[in-house]
Amino acid sequence: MINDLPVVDVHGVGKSFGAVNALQDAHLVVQPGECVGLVGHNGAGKSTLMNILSGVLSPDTGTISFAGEAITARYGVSEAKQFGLRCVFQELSLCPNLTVAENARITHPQIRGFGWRNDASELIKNWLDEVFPDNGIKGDDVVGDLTIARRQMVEISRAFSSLDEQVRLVILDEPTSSLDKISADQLLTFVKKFTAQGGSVILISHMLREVLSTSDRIVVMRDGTMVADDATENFDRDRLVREMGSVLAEDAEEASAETARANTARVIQIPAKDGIDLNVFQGEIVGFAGIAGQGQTEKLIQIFDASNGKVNAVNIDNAAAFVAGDRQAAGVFPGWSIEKNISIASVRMMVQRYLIDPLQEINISNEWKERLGIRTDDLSNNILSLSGGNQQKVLFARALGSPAQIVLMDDPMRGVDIGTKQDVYAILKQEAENGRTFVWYTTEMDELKHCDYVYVFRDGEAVAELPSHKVTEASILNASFDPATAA
Amino acid sequence: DTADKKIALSNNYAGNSWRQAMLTSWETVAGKASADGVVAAADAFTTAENQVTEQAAQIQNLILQGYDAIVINAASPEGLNGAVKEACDAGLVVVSFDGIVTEPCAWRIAVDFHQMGKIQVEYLAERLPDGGNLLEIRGLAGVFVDDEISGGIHEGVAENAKFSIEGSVHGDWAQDVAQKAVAGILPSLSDIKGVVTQGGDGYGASQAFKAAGRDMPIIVMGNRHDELSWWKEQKDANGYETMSVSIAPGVSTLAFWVAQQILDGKDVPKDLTVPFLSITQDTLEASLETTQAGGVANVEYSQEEAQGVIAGAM
Amino acid sequence: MNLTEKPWIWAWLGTVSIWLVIASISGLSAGTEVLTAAASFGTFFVLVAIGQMFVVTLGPGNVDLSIPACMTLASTVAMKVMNGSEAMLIPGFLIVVAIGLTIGAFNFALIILLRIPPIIATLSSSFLYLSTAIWYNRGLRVKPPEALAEFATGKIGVVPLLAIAVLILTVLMHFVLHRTYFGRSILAVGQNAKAAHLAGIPVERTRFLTYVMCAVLAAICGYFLAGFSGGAALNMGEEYLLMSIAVVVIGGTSVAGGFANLPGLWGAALFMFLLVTMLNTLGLSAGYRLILTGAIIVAVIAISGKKR
Amino acid sequence: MSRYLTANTMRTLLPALSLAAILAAIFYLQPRTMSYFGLNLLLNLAVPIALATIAQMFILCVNDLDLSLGAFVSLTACITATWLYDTPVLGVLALAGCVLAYAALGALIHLRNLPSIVVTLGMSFVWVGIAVLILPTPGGKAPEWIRALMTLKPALIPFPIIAVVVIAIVVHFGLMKSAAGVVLRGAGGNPLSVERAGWSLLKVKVTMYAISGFFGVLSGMALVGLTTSADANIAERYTLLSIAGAILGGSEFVGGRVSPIGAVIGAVTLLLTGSFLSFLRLNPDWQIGAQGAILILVLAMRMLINRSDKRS
Ligand SMILES: Nc1ncnc2c1ncn2[C@@H]1O[C@H](COP(=O)(O)OP(=O)(O)OP(=O)(O)O)[C@@H](O)[C@H]1O
Ligand SMILES: Nc1ncnc2c1ncn2[C@@H]1O[C@H](COP(=O)(O)OP(=O)(O)OP(=O)(O)O)[C@@H](O)[C@H]1O
Ligand SMILES: [Mg+2]
Ligand SMILES: [Mg+2]
Repeated sequence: MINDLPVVDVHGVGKSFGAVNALQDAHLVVQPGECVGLVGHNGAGKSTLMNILSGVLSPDTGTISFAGEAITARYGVSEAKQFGLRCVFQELSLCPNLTVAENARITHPQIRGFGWRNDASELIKNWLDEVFPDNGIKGDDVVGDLTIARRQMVEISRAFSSLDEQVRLVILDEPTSSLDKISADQLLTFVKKFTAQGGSVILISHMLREVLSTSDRIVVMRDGTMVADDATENFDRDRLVREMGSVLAEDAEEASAETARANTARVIQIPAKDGIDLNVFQGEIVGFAGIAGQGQTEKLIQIFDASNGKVNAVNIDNAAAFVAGDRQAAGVFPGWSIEKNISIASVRMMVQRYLIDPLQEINISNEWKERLGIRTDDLSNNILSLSGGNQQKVLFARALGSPAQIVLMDDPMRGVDIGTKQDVYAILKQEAENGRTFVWYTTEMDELKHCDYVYVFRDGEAVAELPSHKVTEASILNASFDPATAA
Repeated sequence: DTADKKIALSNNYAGNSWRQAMLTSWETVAGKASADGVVAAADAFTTAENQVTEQAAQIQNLILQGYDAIVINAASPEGLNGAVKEACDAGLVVVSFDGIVTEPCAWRIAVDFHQMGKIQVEYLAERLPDGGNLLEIRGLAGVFVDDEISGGIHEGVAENAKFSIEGSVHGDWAQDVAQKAVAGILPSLSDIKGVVTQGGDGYGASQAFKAAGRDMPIIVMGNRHDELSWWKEQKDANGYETMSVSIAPGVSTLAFWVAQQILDGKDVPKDLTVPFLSITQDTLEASLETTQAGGVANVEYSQEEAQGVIAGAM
Repeated sequence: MNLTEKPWIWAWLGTVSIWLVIASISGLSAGTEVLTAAASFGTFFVLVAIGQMFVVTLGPGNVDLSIPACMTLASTVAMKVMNGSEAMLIPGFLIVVAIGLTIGAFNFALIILLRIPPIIATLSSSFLYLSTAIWYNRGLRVKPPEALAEFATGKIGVVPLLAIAVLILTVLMHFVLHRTYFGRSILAVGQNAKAAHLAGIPVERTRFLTYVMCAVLAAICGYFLAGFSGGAALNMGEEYLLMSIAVVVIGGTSVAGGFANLPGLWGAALFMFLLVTMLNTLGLSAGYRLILTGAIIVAVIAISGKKR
Repeated sequence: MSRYLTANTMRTLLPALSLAAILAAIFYLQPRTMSYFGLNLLLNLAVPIALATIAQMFILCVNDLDLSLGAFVSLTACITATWLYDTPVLGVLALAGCVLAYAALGALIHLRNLPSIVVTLGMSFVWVGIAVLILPTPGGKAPEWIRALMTLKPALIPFPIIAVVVIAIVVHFGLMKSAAGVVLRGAGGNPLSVERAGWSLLKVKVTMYAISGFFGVLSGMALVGLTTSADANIAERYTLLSIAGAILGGSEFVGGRVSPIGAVIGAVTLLLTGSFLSFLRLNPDWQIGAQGAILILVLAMRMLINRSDKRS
């Protein structure tokens, strides 16, 4: 199909939520067969723009046209679908009570009649295999029972899947945030294949590496407007970060020589069951690595429960705080203000004569708002008014602001922009030097570089212990698949 | 001879003092009869919820358990007809009392609730020659007894033009609900001369009048101990006069003997009436003495008395 | 802050408009008397609704259906033990509290140990409590001690004593809800139990305390209600089953959990009393009265709803 | 074994096991119940309860709760016993009106974003009020054909058993197996996602409430077929019974997790616990309490099975 008209043409779109101007005069053009990378700091307005394109929100000003046809006031979700637009939202949106196949049926009304279940199952299986080979997901798995990574795979595959209709444009909003490296690479490979066949993709990601390697053109947003729009070859990491309004810090210095384990007190000790002993010393940043869903999160929760005296398999004496990565399910209190969401882990310490001291509450929230740069004009706003990345910062603030000396982090950088990440890395380093201990599960190679020690997980157990100078993609992959070759 | 016959009591509600007294009477009289070998068994069954459906299921279970007769205080006069019919078809004797059933195959020991409402007004007419405003406290909307008594009251008022019902509230046969409803409507009512009730609401009404600082009208009582003792106090203090009327919980024992007589092969008419139990200014002291503290004025029947009632109806 | 955004405002608006109707029908002085009556009876609603509100706030599915049985059992036992003697007032009260504690703990044990959904757990256990009350006193009405009756029905001017006491309790509970760690924990658990757990909140302890508090308040309500109406009756709590829930939700507390407010309880309790009173005053037949009751409740809620 | 005993299959299996246990206990206590006649008597009231439980389940499926169901069933029973008996056309219209009213309720709840609990609580007064107006005192008559249907005596298998099995299977296929059912359940699991896929949540809510109303009507009709007449409070307790039955059968309050087969089994189990107790012949003081105790026992059994499953 040769068609010179752009798939989508966004012209001068603006959108505000009360006092917040989420978008002002936004421009975006996507050509057929093109992958456009969209980057920008947390709260830049990326998700808002995508919500407008997919018909969830309607713009205040500006025009949008699809294949030359301007959209009307009645534009909504089903119109967007008809046009061939699909969207993978930043916050997962599958029905957890349904099976994978049934979720596929939700987006494909044509699948019905006798034997629809097989059709749906086959369809989604085919696309899962197409996008994520060897995913191990079955059509009759109930989505709620899947790990967050697998849920994300299902949702992405579902967005690309088609029966007879044409999928013209797929919007991926932070698609890799919960995926491990292997699955993320599978997805990026597929995106290239998809665009080569004439489809278009808008890829939103804070993993600049992914955007640089996959997209044909990159658009940078800052504070609700486009500040750069150029072919990918004209960008590098430095320029992207600069355009987003941050400065790229020096990469974590290559840890050179072998360093001995810290000679501070041991704060966490988990005797081995099948794998190896797991030790954490005070002031360390210890990483948990491995393929997603190998029990890293469960181990963190186990440590957390042990710190509250609930579990005995773990030796830990200090209180611990938790930074959840699955912010919808395990992090955010949706009815509360940002302030209360931050202070909840520390209010116990603010009780004076039975009552919580509101001043202390405000102070701690303000302090961490500043330190982490949470983008809001008023801490008493509801937490859901924040962009995804800013919500995640709130969860950081909650843990770092608490008096706990051990902080457990469950892939906590999901959706956090690069500028903030650097700030957080710096804060972690600083806090660690002051004696705080961090245990950090992450799916990102770059983040493991900041760890003093890394444990690689397989089947719910740590199977390899790597000091920081031995942490490489290869060594971690090795350990993930064959413990004998590691350690 | 009924020594090998088993009788069951199917009761739909146990949540007030009247029903408790009824069960106690059953236990005393029927329990003794079964201990004496007059009947083989006389078991009482109560449903947890005051529901037609639950009682219907209960009756069906009693059929399965091989009882020869079921004595019923029914949750609804019509709603149990299906189950009662099944019992009759299975060869059981069914005797209903207080809450009677209309299924023709069953015996009915009825109280003339209509009359019970009417005599209240008639009593007031004697006491208040000039008539005046009345307050009516009703029971639970949609229930047959409530409708019957209220019908009687209204008929009485229609016949005595000097009375008018100024206000009418539903007390759901619960002391606290009645008290609340009365307290709510009182301020908007002008002078109230008499309060007609359905049983057990009198004390609550008196408290509501007291709390509102109003003149105490003639409140018709319902034979509860607290009502009687309050009446006695008032009588001693200021000569307060009223009457009290209700059905005696011991009517369950009459039903028991009727069932026993039927099983014994006696000829018993399908419809029996029991008089309600009324207490007057003169019998107050005597009644108060025989009424258990916190209970209800009661009459229990012996086999001979029951035979007398039956003979009287022939 | 915009007043129309307060969740409790609608119950109060409803209360005021209904009162205006009553006052316009029966006159101002009758209107005042009705308010006094509303305060006396609303007090009991509020007392149980406070407990129910905290339970409901714990999140979907949390509700205490054993309130009526708890009221009945506690007051039955207390009245019989006190047997009208004023010397026994305090022991009687302590017994009531002890029964509340036991019932709350038992309810929670069913919920947590046997993993029974609260709605069924409390429904089932309520049968046990009612049976115990029947077994203990067979429904006989024992008179309360004179002093208790006097306190429960007492007034300062036109304001019932008990209403003042419960008003003070309401203010205290307001602080408990918004300013104490316990209150904060309830709200957190109600919004997202998993997140609350990971924020270090003792989730189960919070739920335990909440159910116990609810039962204790119900028991205390039974104690004063028996004093107010001249003794404990087996059916004295029946009305409080739906009423406690109605007052909580009409008062603007979210049934989805995590949001609660206390001013709404008073608004809703007065509203429910005045509504019935207004319809009684209008002299409508039972059928129309019931229909209007329902229609007005739905209307108040529908107005307070937010358009999607 | 664990391959087949997933959390999902356990959810359906557990209620069945509780039912089997209580049925075995009843058979043991009163062997007479094992006959055709016995089963018929034991179970015929299960039909209206099962229908009401299904009605409640549809509401639970969209994360709502219906506190007016008992009153609604009472109302439909009153209409059945009066208008449907006297003037069938008017009766049918009125019953259809009831279903429409439920659908409208669904729309109101969705459009104004209202908590279903309060709305239905209010509506329960309305239903009873209308019922009292239609039938001020208990009475009315069951239409012949309903009576005939409910007292049907098919060969071999008692009618109530056939009826509840049919109800369970029909709803199971309609809601759990059909393509349309997926959308309805999905709206309970994640309404946003269903909306983003282009479905109208309003339509879903209206559909679910209408279906619920339809089953409520069926429940009222079946009830009158058994009791032969109606009163305004006849099914008051169906509200709590239906919730308890649905939950007992494995449905949950939020998340669109429901089970029609479980709901029917739960309803039957609740009915049988009552029967079980009358066969025990307890002291009247404790008969009420025993109902609670047995409910707790049945649920506790569920938990024990659950736990042993987790261990293995
Ligand atoms: N429903 C809402 N109410 C109020 N403000 C909102 C709402 N949704 C978004 N915003 C605001 O709009 C701005 C843009 O948010 P958006 O979610 O589009 O950012 P984003 O670029 O996707 O960020 P991230 O990378 O963190 O996902 C933010 O300041 C956010 O706080
Ligand atoms: N491993 C877990 N991950 C996430 N959430 C959990 C986990 N375990 C429990 N929860 C959530 O927390 C709730 C209670 O957890 P738990 O039994 O640990 O109580 P707790 O918060 O430690 O309270 P207490 O100290 O009073 O016993 C559960 O209902 C569940 O929602
Ligand atoms: Mg975003
Ligand atoms: Mg990742």
